[in-house]
Amino acid sequence: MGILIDENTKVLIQGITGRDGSFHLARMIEYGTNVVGGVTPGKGGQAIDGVPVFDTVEDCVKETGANTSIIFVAAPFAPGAIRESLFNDVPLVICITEGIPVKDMIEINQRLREGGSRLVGPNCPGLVTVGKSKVGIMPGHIFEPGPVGIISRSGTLTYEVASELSHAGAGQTTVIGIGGDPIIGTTFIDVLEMFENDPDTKVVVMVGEIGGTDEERAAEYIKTMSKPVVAFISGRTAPKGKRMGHAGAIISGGVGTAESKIEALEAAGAPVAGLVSELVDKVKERID
Amino acid sequence: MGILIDENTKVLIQGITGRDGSFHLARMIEYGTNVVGGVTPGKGGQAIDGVPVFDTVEDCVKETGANTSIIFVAAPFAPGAIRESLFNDVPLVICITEGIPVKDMIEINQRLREGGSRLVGPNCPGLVTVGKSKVGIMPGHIFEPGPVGIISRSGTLTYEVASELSHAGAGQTTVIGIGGDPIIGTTFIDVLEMFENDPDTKVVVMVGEIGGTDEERAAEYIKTMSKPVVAFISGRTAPKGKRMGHAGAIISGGVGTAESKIEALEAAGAPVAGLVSELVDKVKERID
Amino acid sequence: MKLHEYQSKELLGKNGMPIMPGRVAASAAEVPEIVEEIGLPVVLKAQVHVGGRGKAGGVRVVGSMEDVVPTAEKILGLTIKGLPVKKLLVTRACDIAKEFYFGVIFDREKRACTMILSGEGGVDIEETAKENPEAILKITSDTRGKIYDFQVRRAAAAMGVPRELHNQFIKLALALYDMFVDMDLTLLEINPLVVTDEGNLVLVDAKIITDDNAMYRRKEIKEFERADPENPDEVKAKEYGLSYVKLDGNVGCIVNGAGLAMATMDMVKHFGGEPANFLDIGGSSNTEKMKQAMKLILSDKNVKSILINIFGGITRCDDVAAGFIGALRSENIDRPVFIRLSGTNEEIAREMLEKENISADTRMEDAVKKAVAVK
Amino acid sequence: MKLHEYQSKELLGKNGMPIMPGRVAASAAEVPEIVEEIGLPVVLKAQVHVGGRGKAGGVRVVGSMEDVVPTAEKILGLTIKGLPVKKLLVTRACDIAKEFYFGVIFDREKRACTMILSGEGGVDIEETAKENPEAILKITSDTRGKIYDFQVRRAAAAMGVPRELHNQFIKLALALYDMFVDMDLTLLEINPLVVTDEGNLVLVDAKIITDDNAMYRRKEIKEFERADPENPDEVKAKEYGLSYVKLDGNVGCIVNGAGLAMATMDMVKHFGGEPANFLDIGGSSNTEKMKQAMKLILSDKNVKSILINIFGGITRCDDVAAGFIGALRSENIDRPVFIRLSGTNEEIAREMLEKENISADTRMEDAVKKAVAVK
Repeated sequence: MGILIDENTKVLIQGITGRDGSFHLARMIEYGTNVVGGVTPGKGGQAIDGVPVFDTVEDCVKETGANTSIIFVAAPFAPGAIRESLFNDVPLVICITEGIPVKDMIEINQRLREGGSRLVGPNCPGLVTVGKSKVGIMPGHIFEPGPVGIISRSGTLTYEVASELSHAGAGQTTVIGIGGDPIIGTTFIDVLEMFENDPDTKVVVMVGEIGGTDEERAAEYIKTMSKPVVAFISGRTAPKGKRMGHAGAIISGGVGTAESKIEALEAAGAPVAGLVSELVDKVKERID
Repeated sequence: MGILIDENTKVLIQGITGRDGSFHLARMIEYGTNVVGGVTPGKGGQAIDGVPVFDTVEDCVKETGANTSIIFVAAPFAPGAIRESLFNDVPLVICITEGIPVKDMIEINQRLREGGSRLVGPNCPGLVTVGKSKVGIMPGHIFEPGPVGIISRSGTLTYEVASELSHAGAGQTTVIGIGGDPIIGTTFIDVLEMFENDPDTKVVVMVGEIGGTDEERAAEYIKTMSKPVVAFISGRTAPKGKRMGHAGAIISGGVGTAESKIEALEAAGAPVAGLVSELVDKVKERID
Repeated sequence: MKLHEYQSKELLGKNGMPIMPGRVAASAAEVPEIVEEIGLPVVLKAQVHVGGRGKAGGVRVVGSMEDVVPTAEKILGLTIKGLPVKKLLVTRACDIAKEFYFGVIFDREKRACTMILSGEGGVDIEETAKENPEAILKITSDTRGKIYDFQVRRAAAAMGVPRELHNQFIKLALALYDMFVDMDLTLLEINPLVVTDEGNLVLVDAKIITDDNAMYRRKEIKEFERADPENPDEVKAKEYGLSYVKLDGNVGCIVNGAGLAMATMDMVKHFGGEPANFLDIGGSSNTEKMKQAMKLILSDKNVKSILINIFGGITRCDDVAAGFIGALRSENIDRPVFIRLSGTNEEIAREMLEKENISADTRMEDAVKKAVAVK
Repeated sequence: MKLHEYQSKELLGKNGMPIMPGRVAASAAEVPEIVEEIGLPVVLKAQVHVGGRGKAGGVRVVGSMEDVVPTAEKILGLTIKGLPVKKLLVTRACDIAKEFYFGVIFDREKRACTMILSGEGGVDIEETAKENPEAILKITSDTRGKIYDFQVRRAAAAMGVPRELHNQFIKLALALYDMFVDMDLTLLEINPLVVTDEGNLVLVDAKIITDDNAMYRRKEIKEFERADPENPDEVKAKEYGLSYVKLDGNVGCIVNGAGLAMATMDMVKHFGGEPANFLDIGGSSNTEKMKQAMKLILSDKNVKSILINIFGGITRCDDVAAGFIGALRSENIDRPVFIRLSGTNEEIAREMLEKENISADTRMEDAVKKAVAVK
């Protein structure tokens, strides 16, 4: 099982002819992902690693039946690439690109509420359902099959966590990085719910960080879950961020610190680890 | 009964302090309409004919419980006035103002699809549920109570028809002018359905004119109705309108003429009169 | 409001769209100077608001300087479908490798804007639409009023825009679309949009219709109308808030409301008359409007009788009466007038008219029959 | 990016907002000329990115010419909360009849923009928010990203804007909101926004923070940062795509990814060390980035050991290795470096490093412990 992607996932890559797009095309194929096509406007008709390139998402979807899109397009053009996938009702869109302005994401968030597609990211590493499909930039060799579902706001810290869990014999169902930007398409709660409903996932690992209140909100949901959740919060020792004027204080009212997140999660029954090794121990306890 | 408005309708007038707003406030009160408040930005706190004036629709609705708004605001500001009523979820909004640009109405039409309010108009005479409430600019004395529901795209032609029907002893339930603009909030079909469901309405009169295809679409609905519909189409002898380039021909493909409307309506079982006197005869036949 | 081709191109040029250099001329004598400026060969195009200019000899390519004045004179001497040619657009000719059709229109059925594209540009586009509809591509704006680059990209490929011009074409199509929206147009038609031998996109003919209701915020376009009206009487009427269309009959009609105005014309015809015009004085009348309406009708020498048909709603009968009485004082009303008044403030109006010994009917049919009876 | 007050006001002025005339000065000697230009009385304001300038003596009103230079010298001699005052904004003083608070902020929770207004303007606004929350009005943009005049009109009445200024206030608030959106700001704060004795609205203090991600399309704002950076090292780092925050410790950290970088700092602390910085080289590395990161860390004299912690995903380990080897050649690396490499192209990277006789750990904890051990 696992969540969101599996062996039936047909992937199209937006920005397939770019440096990152073409590199990770090869890595995804290597992992066994079913990459069926790619899109680079103006380069339709080519093929790259045997994968056909199209001018538009519509052409690609019509020709290949792609049902998942991954975006490697540079930040100024990434909002347009997301819009194109949403416009064509691609059910799952994963945006790797970092550096998309908040203004664009406010608008895209609105489109997501109106339409039926799911966006993961932006500024995320994508996801892998171990042994079945990898749609993202994670190094494939660090994952092992097993009963742990991982959700993370971070990229490389996710690899760190997955890798250490694999070393310790605690393999994974699906590992997903939801991205660290202020506005993201898929939140902790969305994924927690999917893991709660996934029969193969026995323990959930949630990797958060300081800023925003998504962890605090997730804690509310965790209270209702039947499966154990173990959390990790990075940035405990980070210096306080830059103040957003008086307005920031008026709006946020002091939430979003490491302390507030840890408190909320522990109150919800999810222990919070300070080191990855500690996290691994807690997960192992809950598997056994 | 009747449709859309009755003795429980609480009316607020947007543009109450203007020439037309204040004039028709008096005419509506005269008719017995329950006008509870008015809005003119910057003039809140006054009273006019005993009706309190507010700065915003929100203030007015909160204070008075108004559930219907009628707009007498000049065309450049009318779209803003409609938006304000929609934003505040006023269930029924009647826009008398003529001359609103198409661009504004495209946007407002989209808002109507998203929200729960109904707009009648713009560029319409409003409506009257005979003997109960008049929310509009129609001369009140021409209506008589009776079993005929009237829907019209026209303003003064509606008065002509209602007045002649009253003279002939064929009184009305509700008379509504939906407006003649290319984009209107409430269409023939919407109103036909309401009359079909109104127990007091026995015969429906539909007054159309050349241009657009609303009459043709209404004909499709009329086929499914249990009540008799008698139609009138003005502009049979009008010279052909100005061509909208090749694009107009490509988009419309020849519908919208008097002939196409008459043909569609007669095929749907609704006789089409050429003179008002003829219309009156056909209605009388169907009442008896 | 319909713009002349030369006005449409001026607007397109100001908005950075690719048009050939050129200027308008009102006499053959002005043309050589323009040709000096823009260079040969040139195209001389009659500026009249009708189709089929080319077939009527109103569009000619001139390759040598000596042919310029004679050709210009020839075109300025034409009358095309009843319209005398008063102006001439002189524009640099461009070679044409391929022709496309491009249009944006306010799409009443969809309550949106629709872009229409075809690889089969040129005069026969309507024929193509009927016989080969799949050669016509349509893109309708979405719930946000937008059309997207990826939509135009697909169309560009389907309609055969050369691949190396795709990006240029998309940029141009979206810029034209933005202009359509920003300028409150209801039609923007480029036919043909051409690819030149050098691989550039050029807008060769252009038709623009504007949204009259938006002219209060489009002063720059309103200026065009003032400068060179399609029909001076109609434009003047519009300035007073009157909606006027001249026709060939002899019963002058002044009515409030378009629906009632049309029904009045239908009734005039029914009783054997011929309306001289459509004239809607609109809602929220004032006395000045009515006076101007009378002036307009009186200036039409075909008019034998005048029919005033008013059913007051937002229009108040007393305003109409006051306007009519004003006209009575200032104008020479030399033809019989038949008035019908009903509705808002009818009683006040009747009193006012009675003082002037004018009677008014209550029912429309009565007044119409009287007006038609005048021969 | 946070703009200085004088930059914020320049931007506001360019956008037609009502600010008092004024200019920035870097020395007391420049001030008299500015005062001549704008007239007395003036306010001299220290340009430092901290709150509490007023209490620290960084804001002074000067009413006579002879006091101008001495006061300017006094302010330019201050250090406020550790920051030396290098620049001074000289601005015409304005009388104040009433003070308001006005802000627009990107509201992360609502995924929208929120306008914040209060009749209780001035320094104690946060206090007001806590103790008298109903004095703070919030308007959040709707699904179209819009805020409407009628919303601001209600707020204006509620916060006590004089009635005759309502229209002026609404226009200003919506213009500021539009500027916030158009210029890709994440904070625009006016505190106070004042009504003068003559009944004009003036923006007296202004704070602007921009969306760094949007600076590619906001060149005019990017210029401000170049001209007068808050922290030159951080700005330089940003130019190379590095995210750098200087701290007080002695373990220099180079990490890819913000989460991993924070976890690395947490671990450094856990094992008894103190991080000298936060440095995220970001995704999609290139060799130049790594070289610049090394340069930046080496320039910090507090650094005793350097910890490079890379888990390759979109960042490829071989790019990092190549960058490090490049730095090895061009820089004088005089402090011990501990490298941890895992992930994408790890094997290639290890081979490259081995050729230079450099070993790299596989696990983060090992490298962190070694770096912390250096004293």
